Amino acid sequence: EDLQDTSDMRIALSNNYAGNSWRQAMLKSWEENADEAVSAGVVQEAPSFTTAENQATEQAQQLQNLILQGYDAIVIDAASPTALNGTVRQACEQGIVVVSFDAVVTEPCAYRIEVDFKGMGERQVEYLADRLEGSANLLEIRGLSGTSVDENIHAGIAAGVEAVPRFEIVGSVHGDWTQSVAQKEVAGILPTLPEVDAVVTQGGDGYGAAQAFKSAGRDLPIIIMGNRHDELTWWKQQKDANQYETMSVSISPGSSTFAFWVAQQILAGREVPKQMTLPMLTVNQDNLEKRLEQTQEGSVTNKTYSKQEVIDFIQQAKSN
Amino acid sequence: MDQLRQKLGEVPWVWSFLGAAVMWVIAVYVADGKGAGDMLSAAMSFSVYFVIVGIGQMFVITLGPGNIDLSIPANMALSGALAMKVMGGSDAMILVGLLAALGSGVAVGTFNYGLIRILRIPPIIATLSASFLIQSVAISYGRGLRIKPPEGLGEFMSVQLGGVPAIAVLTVGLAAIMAVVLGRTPYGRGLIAIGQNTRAAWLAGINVEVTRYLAYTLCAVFAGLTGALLAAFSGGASLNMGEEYLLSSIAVVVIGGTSIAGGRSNVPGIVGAALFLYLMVTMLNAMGAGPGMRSLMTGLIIVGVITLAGGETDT
Amino acid sequence: MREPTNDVVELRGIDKSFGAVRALQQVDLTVAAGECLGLVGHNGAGKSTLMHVLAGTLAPDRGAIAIRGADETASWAVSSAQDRGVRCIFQELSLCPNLTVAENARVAHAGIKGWGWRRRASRLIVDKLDEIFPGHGVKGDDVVGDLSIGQRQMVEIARAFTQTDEERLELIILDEPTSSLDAVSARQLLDFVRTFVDAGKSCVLISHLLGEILGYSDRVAVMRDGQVVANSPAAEMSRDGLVAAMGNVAEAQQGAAVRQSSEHVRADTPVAVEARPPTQQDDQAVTAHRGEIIGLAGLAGHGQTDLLLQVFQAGKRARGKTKHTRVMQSCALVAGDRQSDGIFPRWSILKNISIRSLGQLRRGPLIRTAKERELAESWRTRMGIRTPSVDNGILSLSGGNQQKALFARAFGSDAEIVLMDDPMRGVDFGTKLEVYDLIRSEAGNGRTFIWYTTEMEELENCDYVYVFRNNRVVAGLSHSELTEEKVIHSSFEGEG
Amino acid sequence: MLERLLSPRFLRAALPAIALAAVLLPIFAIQPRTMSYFGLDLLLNLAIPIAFATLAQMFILTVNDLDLGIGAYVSLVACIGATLLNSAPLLGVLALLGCVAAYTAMGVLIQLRNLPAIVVTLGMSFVWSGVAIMLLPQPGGEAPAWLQGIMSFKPPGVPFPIVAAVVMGLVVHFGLLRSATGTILRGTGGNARAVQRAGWSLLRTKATMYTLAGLFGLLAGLSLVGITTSADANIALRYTLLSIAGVILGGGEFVGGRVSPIGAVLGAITLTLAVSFLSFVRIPSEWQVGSQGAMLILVLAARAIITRREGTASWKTA
Ligand SMILES: Nc1ncnc2c1ncn2[C@@H]1O[C@H](COP(=O)(O)OP(=O)(O)OP(=O)(O)O)[C@@H](O)[C@H]1O
Ligand SMILES: Nc1ncnc2c1ncn2[C@@H]1O[C@H](COP(=O)(O)OP(=O)(O)OP(=O)(O)O)[C@@H](O)[C@H]1O
Ligand SMILES: [Mg+2]
Ligand SMILES: [Mg+2]
Repeated sequence: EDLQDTSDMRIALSNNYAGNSWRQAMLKSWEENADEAVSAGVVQEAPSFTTAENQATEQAQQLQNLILQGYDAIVIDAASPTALNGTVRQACEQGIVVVSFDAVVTEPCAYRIEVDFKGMGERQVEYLADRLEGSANLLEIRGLSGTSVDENIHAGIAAGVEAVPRFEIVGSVHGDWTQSVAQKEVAGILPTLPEVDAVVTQGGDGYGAAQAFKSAGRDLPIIIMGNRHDELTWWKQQKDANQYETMSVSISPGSSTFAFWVAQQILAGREVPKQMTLPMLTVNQDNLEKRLEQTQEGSVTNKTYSKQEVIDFIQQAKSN
Repeated sequence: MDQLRQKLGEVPWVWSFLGAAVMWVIAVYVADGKGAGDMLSAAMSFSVYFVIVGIGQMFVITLGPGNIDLSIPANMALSGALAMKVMGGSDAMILVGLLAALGSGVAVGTFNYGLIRILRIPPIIATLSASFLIQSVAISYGRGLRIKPPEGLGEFMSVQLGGVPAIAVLTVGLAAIMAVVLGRTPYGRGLIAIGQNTRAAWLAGINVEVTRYLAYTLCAVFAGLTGALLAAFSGGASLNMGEEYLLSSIAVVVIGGTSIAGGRSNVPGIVGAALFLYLMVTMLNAMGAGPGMRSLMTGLIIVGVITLAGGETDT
Repeated sequence: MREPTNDVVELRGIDKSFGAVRALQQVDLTVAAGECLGLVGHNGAGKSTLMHVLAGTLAPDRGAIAIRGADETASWAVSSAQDRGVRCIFQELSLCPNLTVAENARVAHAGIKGWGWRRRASRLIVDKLDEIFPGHGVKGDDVVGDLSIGQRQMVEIARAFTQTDEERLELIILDEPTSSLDAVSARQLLDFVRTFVDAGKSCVLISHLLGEILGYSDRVAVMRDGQVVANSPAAEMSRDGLVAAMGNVAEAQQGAAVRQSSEHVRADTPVAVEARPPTQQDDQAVTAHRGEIIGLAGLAGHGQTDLLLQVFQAGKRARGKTKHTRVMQSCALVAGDRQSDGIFPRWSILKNISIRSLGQLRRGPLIRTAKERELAESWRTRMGIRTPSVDNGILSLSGGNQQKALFARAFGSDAEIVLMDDPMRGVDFGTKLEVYDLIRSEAGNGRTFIWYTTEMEELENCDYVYVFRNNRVVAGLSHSELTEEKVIHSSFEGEG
Repeated sequence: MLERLLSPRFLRAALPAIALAAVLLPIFAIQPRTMSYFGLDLLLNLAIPIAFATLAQMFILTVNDLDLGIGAYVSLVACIGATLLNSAPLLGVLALLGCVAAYTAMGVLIQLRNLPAIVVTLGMSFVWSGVAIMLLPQPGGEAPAWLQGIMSFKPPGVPFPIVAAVVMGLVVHFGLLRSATGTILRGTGGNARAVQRAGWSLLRTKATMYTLAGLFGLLAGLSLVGITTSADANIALRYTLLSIAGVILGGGEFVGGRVSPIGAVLGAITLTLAVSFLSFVRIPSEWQVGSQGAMLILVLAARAIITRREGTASWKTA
């Protein structure tokens, strides 16, 4: 059904970081999917490339090498939305299809599979507004400073709190998206804070925050969870023990498979919108058990996409 | 005044404790007197890891210019994963798991030293390259999966005796032992001598290479231990849990008064510096400083403290 | 020798203290044009400190400095000293080891710059080297760090004597310039100093070799405990007079320094060290029997230090063996190049002394600090190290006293074999005699010494002497065969 | 002649070039397209900012200090380049001058108070990062068109990165290694006291070296943002370690004022290539990071052979 045969085409994944479970799951999803696609003769090959250090400069270098190797399409999880633009443009000029996902690039010639990070922040506050009555104190755990994802989620949270005047953010720390750091920072600021009613996070920091509250001997606030297995497990334990209620929002590492199929479809001649927004992966009180079951121990909740799903998604996006 | 300076010059570590105390007072003031004690116990329980890693790094730094171990973060990730996997969540395996972490430390240290000695690669680059390899081993071994620590160990890590974390007490004990090793054993003396003048040390009969080997291994073993403990404390090992220790391990050593030029070391200073760095972040967080401001202030405070503490007494 | 006519420099009432140590007390000193002033004194007498004041590198606590009669006290600093033509060759190395010989010349002479400065600098310094030390073997683009200590000393000396067109040169201070030179180069230097002075310039010469002082200076000043205690024309001074003025206890032994022959030792005692230079072609080797004092002679840089290192390295091995070397007992080494081979600059005197003995000072894993102090204190007294406290930093010691601490390190250890790498550099006359005695009595107790020296009179202390040339042993002389002519003859003509 | 070519001293001087060849030739072999003008341009243009940063680090190492803040500083400059310099050029230029002045001040402070440079620069790295985050809370900005223009300049015949590398290597080589003033600067690293006793001001040398480091850090930041066209506050953090490694790989040493500008430039290029070399070969993803380490080790292992030979040679003259 593809307009063009892509069986002799090559797609590369350019990745800038492999140092956490989300990226590991993302790479694994890519590889499994690529292996299948290659053995089914959909593409010739689809290797992934990871740089040793999480830096835009190094990824730019890597991209330039991929250009030199003549890949037909390059899928990017970018270290910076803008710092790769120069190189991405060079790729486009060479006729290479560039698809960015997760952390997208702003260069107009590239396709963007976005996640609504700002919405993710707003969503958390909306959920809390439903749950909490009266005025409430919020603690915000932010990510790595100077990055766009951090700024966007933060902006969403700030906008959300603006809209709900009875909420106040009483403290804010940077957890660097690393659980041990989040735990350390939260433990440090807690003694200086009044009662905290809820913790808004960027995903992955929930368990660390919970630990910090526990060792400080504080009452557990509503902590918005991320997608890690240990966060969900902890939540489940609390739920079973004392009906603890919260929610989890996250991005699926399987978005790499989505990006793969988008790239393949473009190569196959399908018209694809330059920009698409993937839905957030949410876990709530009801589907917690099911989600937990599907998640490999120690990994993160995931959803991978099949070719057909992606085609449907594209159709829908086009018709909107 | 000069005399006071000289006295303080003999105990350069007081500056880091002084700095820590000032940060604490300001933080308590900003928080309207709330949580003074809790802040200290949090500082103690989190400083532990910086202290242990810092002591190891200090042994390496003492060897003289150019000696720095950059493989600490990867090493922590690997040994943390190894320990958690070996323990497999069972209390009975805690000791075995810790031993595995130490063993992986020994292996990493030996590898680092091998690169430095056999391939003559300058330590900074050798340990940097090693860290990439170790990280790959950690990835392929742990697959980025997070394994929970045994209940018992996790609980032990947060046991407190009247607000003082038990692990902090143990760490102070370890620091005291290492201070004695450095100051009162032939090994420590040899290490410091090498830092001042390797050739003279060799000619004074010191086994230069054995000493260096032990320093790198000790550093790696301490990093390995920290990896296991931190994984236990934070509910599991993760690939990136060591990242912040790259620069911090150097920072606690030099802020603690150890001479980067080698030949002068200071164990108590590391404890003070770890507390100082932690309480400084607490203070800035309590003040509600934004990320940029916080970073800026951190830098200015570090430079300010080191300027006040004065420089090296000799060159 | 002529009478001083007019004074180039005049120091009046100079005081300088380092903490509790009064290094200089009310020192007066003048140097006239066309005069070579010899300056002697025991280790730590204050000679180097006084010269630092004169060169502008140390500010005195009190006192006045006048140049050609004009008072310069207020503005005296390195740059004004240079402007007035006062230059100093310091006791410690003042070359940059990472730079070439020519570049080091540039560092000392601000005037060498602009296009072609390298060529000019190189020519300037090499010409001067040729003039002072014919056959020096140094090239302008040699990196200083690669030179032997003797060559470095030559470069430093030549550099101080070079003069660009716009520079003034009135007075040169030589602080123990010959301590790292072999006898031949030392003689070359001293001869050059005479021509320099005879041309109307001035010079201050510091040395512990009284023969050099008496033979080459016009006037001699003697320092003792920070004061000038004697100052008169060299012609009126005798060796004994100098020794007496310096206040040396050992003066009585002077002249009795010749050692009793002890050739019997060779036959009766087991071999302690056997070492063959790797490039040796015949089967000649350096052999030391237990209790012997073996001398290594020859010109500087002909393989003596390498042989000591070779022995030392073998001694570190568990089995005491390497390809060309056999060492039966443990070794300690007394470094001669104390800056690069000896001292630990950040440590106290105490720790510098005890480092070689930590093993024997141990109880369990810990060093017994009381024992350690005992060791250091006892050797401070035995070596006469001049310091208020062994807890002071090693750099607070004068050069000669640092050297004594290195002796203390080796002698205080349990090593059975002591290797000495021209170890008397900068040690004063009286102490030397004491150390000779000490070495002899230790040898009597069964210690073995291998002693590289550039001074003929020290060889007199040895039971057996090996002469080196081109990294090979070219002659072995027993005590009874030893004469200066034989040593010099072998040093120069041993083989191509 | 052959003997001279094989002498340890020559080999050591040639080592950076050998290392570079060891990385470059396999790349050429695997992917012949890289040998073209276009290929070399792509392969090497990101080495320009790294080479500048490496030279900046080299100035600091020359006087026996270590700069742990150069990466953050380059990031800050890039942020200024992508914001102020574009929106308010005058202010931007002033800010950049201020950055260099801050480096000078840092050198003065370190010298006057005799502070350990490593702590001061580490502390300052937080300052640079802080200002950069305040300036550019999230990635973005746009480098001025003229800057982008310079960095995408296509000179006839030889790709721009090669021209730039040659020029900067030679300029610094002549400035630091051959000039009369450079001699004093290096001498300070070799024996500061000797230089001082010869009447030179150590304060001035330190200030000069730090100013030069600030200046080259500035060039690194601007050239980087010229290539990437926009910046973020963390964009060059890894330059800190990379620059140290580059200097060392280029034959520099941590103490003693022994440095080689040309070596440093070659070292920087080699490291850049060593990192990207691996995207030309197929390696399982979990071992990709590790193989970069293995690459570095291989490149540096050549030293072992040469220094070992030299070790036996210097034994004689010791
Ligand atoms: N001749 C020498 N002069 C100065 N330093 C030396 C010399 N030879 C070796 N070294 C230094 O000492 C180190 C060897 O240290 P070590 O004390 O282990 O030597 P060793 O015991 O003689 O050798 P090994 O035990 O390997 O046979 C070398 O790396 C070098 O840095
Ligand atoms: N920087 C210093 N700090 C403390 N004491 C010092 C310092 N420099 C010199 N002294 C002391 O001043 C005294 C004079 O030292 P000086 O170096 O002038 O002796 P000297 O006559 O040159 O001896 P030598 O013959 O051994 O070279 C000594 O007691 C020495 O310990
Ligand atoms: Mg050994
Ligand atoms: Mg002296």
